[in-house]
Amino acid sequence: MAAFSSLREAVASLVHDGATVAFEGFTHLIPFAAGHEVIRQRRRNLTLIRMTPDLIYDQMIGMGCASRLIFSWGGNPGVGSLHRFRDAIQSGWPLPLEIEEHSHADMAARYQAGASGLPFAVMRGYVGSDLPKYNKNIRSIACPFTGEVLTATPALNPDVTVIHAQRADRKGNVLICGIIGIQKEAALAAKKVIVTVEEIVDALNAPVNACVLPAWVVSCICLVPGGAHPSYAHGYYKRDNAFCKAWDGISRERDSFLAWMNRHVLATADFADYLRSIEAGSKVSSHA
Amino acid sequence: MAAFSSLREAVASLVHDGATVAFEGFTHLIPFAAGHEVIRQRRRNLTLIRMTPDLIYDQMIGMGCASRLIFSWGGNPGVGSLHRFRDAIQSGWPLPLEIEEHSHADMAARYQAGASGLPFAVMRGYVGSDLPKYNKNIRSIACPFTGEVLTATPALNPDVTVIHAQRADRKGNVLICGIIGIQKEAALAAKKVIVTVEEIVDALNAPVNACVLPAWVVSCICLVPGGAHPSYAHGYYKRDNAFCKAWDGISRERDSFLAWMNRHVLATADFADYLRSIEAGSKVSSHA
Amino acid sequence: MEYSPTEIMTIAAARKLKNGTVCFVGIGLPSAAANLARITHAPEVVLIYESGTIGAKPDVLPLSIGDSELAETADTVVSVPEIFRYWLQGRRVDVGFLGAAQIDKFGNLNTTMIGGTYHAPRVRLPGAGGAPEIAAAAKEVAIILKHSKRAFVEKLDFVTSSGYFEKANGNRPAGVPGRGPTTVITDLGIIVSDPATNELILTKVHPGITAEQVKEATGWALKVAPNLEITPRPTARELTALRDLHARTAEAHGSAATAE
Amino acid sequence: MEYSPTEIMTIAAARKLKNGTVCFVGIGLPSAAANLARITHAPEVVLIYESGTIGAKPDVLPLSIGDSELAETADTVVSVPEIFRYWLQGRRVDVGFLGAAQIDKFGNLNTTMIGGTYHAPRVRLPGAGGAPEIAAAAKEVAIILKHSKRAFVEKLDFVTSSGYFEKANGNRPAGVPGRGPTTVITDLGIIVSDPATNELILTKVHPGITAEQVKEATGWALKVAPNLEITPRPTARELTALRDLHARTAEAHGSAATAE
Repeated sequence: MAAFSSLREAVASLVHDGATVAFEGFTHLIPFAAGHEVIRQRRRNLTLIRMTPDLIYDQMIGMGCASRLIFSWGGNPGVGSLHRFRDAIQSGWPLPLEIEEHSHADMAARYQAGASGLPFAVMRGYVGSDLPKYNKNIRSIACPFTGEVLTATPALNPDVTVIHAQRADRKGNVLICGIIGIQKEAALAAKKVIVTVEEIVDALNAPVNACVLPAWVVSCICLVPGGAHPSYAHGYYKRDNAFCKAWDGISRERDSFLAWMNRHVLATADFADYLRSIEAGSKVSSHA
Repeated sequence: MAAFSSLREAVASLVHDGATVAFEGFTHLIPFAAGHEVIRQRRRNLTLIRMTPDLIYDQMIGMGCASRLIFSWGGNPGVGSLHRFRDAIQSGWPLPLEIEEHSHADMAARYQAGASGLPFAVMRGYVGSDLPKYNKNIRSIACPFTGEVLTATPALNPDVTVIHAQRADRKGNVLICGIIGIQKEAALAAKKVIVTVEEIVDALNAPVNACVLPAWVVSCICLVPGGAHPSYAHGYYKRDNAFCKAWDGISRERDSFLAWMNRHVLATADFADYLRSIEAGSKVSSHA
Repeated sequence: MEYSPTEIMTIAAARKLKNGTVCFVGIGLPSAAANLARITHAPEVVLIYESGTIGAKPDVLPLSIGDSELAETADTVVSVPEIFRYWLQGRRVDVGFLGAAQIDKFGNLNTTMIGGTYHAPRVRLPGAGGAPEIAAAAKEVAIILKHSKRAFVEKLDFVTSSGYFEKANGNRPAGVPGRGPTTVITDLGIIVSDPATNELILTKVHPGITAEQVKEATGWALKVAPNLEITPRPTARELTALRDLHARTAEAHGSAATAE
Repeated sequence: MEYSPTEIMTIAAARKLKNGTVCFVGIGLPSAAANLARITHAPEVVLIYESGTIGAKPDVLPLSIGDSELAETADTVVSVPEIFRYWLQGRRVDVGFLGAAQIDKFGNLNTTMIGGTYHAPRVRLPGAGGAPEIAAAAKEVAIILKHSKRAFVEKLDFVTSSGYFEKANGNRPAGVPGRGPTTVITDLGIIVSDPATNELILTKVHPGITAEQVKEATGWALKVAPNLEITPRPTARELTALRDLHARTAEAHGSAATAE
């Protein structure tokens, strides 16, 4: 059953050094606040899973939290490269980063298998691609009826999945809406689930077939308004596109990156403090 | 792209003798009107697919439309036996009925595989059950990573899937809500899709993550208010429980069954006429 | 208060569910018992129906597994493939609540056919539904079934969903993560699987029922626990809640058929 | 009206989409072309983005594949596993619209790395994203890419998603239902795969561009169709629609970065 706690407590109690952690949110509802808290608590040696390791993982990788990355697309959407991600892979800075690389369709299927209690996923994938040459987790399987050969990959079952959602009710039921991405599967595939939310309400008022996580599959709920910044929260605030573009410059050099992270993440007490420090408070104020 | 037509035209043009047809709706939105139209047009030799062949298939089987049934649970929910289904299997009346029997979890997985363009589905199923002894479509498959042996069954890809939904907009986009069952998967697995709807509206006003079938995956949309009777349509009318209970008596004997079907289905011009004939018009009038 | 055999069976089954338990509910007696638990001692029990309703809190008992009351009162309603894959197969269910037509002493269940052959049965039953996977994936399974020699048989005509597979070694096979059928609640008593032998053993009789009566109604040589207990009598609160539930249900469905 | 090379590239790509075509859209130039088609000659084109938005009708171009404009204007928004399984792998996509960093003469694409080795690349690119399965499952694939010898190469540093697998027999392998990359639209012309050899052949040049210029910008010995045509000039309607779209986009996103 969901416990309500501060994000600091949730990360301290559930995200341990060496853990396998998925931060999900497919170009929407990206759990930046939780990523920052992991950086603040100086977690090390994490295996990070994420379909789209965009700015959030650029920050965590650049700050040395990760030793391994499982992913399918690593870029700054609509902007360009992730400089810290590239620096880690190309030059091993600040640490060597082992990578396990899949396609989006495969990562989605792997989370589904994990959520479904299956050891592997089946898909039509990678025909003619070089990726299977470098990834022993991409194998083949024959259909027992037609003999056709398809792709099999192992289920993903993170130790912890972290997501950001629009709201929870006081029992801890969580509503996710808009672009729901892979969050439900990532949450249900994990051993523990942390959800940061824009607000906690008396009644969810979720449409009958909405994407809802019942309280009893959530470990911790943390109230973090604006917690997806610079990503967006459908119905609450828009993406901070200016920040995403500015990140290209901030992150390009190691020094400017470290200076920014020190000032805005390590030197801030929490995400509200971070938002004040970058003067983004007005951008993430709720519409409500 | 969805065409709007009468149900008579839709069945005449898309449901042919010998076809494999799924009528879906899991204890909700059961497409009775379409089933009746198939009976009126005296289709023969159909392979009928349905997770829960309840009254609608009892009627179609008893009227000799089917030579084969693929299913997972055949009963009158909350009432008892399906007498026509039993008579066909136990005594071959009016025709021998070949059966292919699965579990619910398996049928759902088979429709998913069909909708996903995969030749087979993987599940944890049937351990210790006698069902695989009688069904060559239940096979095993080994996980390429763990070696664990799981169940594999072939994808379902009906020639035609028929469903009933709350409403369509004038472009032909369809909204299904409440207990959405297996309808989306059954529709996407099929070569052709017929949707009967309670009403056609200017704007669907569907919640962002609702269960919507875009117009371009639907073959025919037919306006049939009350078309799920005696099943129900969430937001429109309730199940006619009295009818479901009365069916036990109507269907128990061959003669009383045939008399009822002749009077209320074969002798009626369409579903509106049927509803008048059983005086159920008031039970299915829209709330709107 | 006086009570009927069906009432004590339903109440004894309801007591099996603790507050917060996640229960995958079959229709009929399991649903009555699960909802009775919810409106009495276990308000936070989570009821999942295979129609995709999670956290249903119906005010009246559903006639079918997919009644509108379930959807309207649920925390969320998901598709049927999702309920079986993410929620049942994903091992999120604490207790599967099942009925059956026949049961044997290892908790194997038959809901497929009786007599004749599979292809020409004397009595064709509805079939598997969700049972084989509920029996395997739920952390444990409770079965609610009226006692009779026709139902409690030495050998099933067909094994639809499996209990302990007639293996008396305390282990269930690979691919079966749950503990299997731990408890059978009947109108005469409660039968529990012996961890040592996997055989179902009578551990409780309902007030006024003797072990002899239960053995007489069982088609195999039913073993009786040395420390046989007596089920606590239904309380006035339990009986009133159950009867009110049935009365509301009868009124809503236009008949008394489910009240029994 | 005058136009830029990027403008004629985008407009030529937009023309590839017919009304009613179901298009799986990559971000950037493919998205600009697909939306231009929608607001000009193909109002009923169906745009699917891998973020799960089906039938998106954004008024401004999305910066990312999952902008709120896509969700707010879509006919429905489904989960990411659903979009890849039911919609792409389910073979419902007519045209996959892709970009890339490198392409070879058989339409194989590289978005993974350039130079060095896989584990120590000189330039690490974002990776596969949805491309390998889009390339295989879409009924056909159109690629939009600016012409340069760095991009149009004899040999890819890495095959991320496959075209014709360097097999010149007109058949694609089992498990690849689509026709593959039929068309590459560049800022210089249009290159189309020859059904006989599967090799990409220059069939159209944009006005004022010569075949020699295109060959010069291509890293392999580009073949030229005997009946080389000239792309029709962008119309005023097309150019105005494209420029208005970029202007709206720049205003909405607070910069002119996507307008180019």
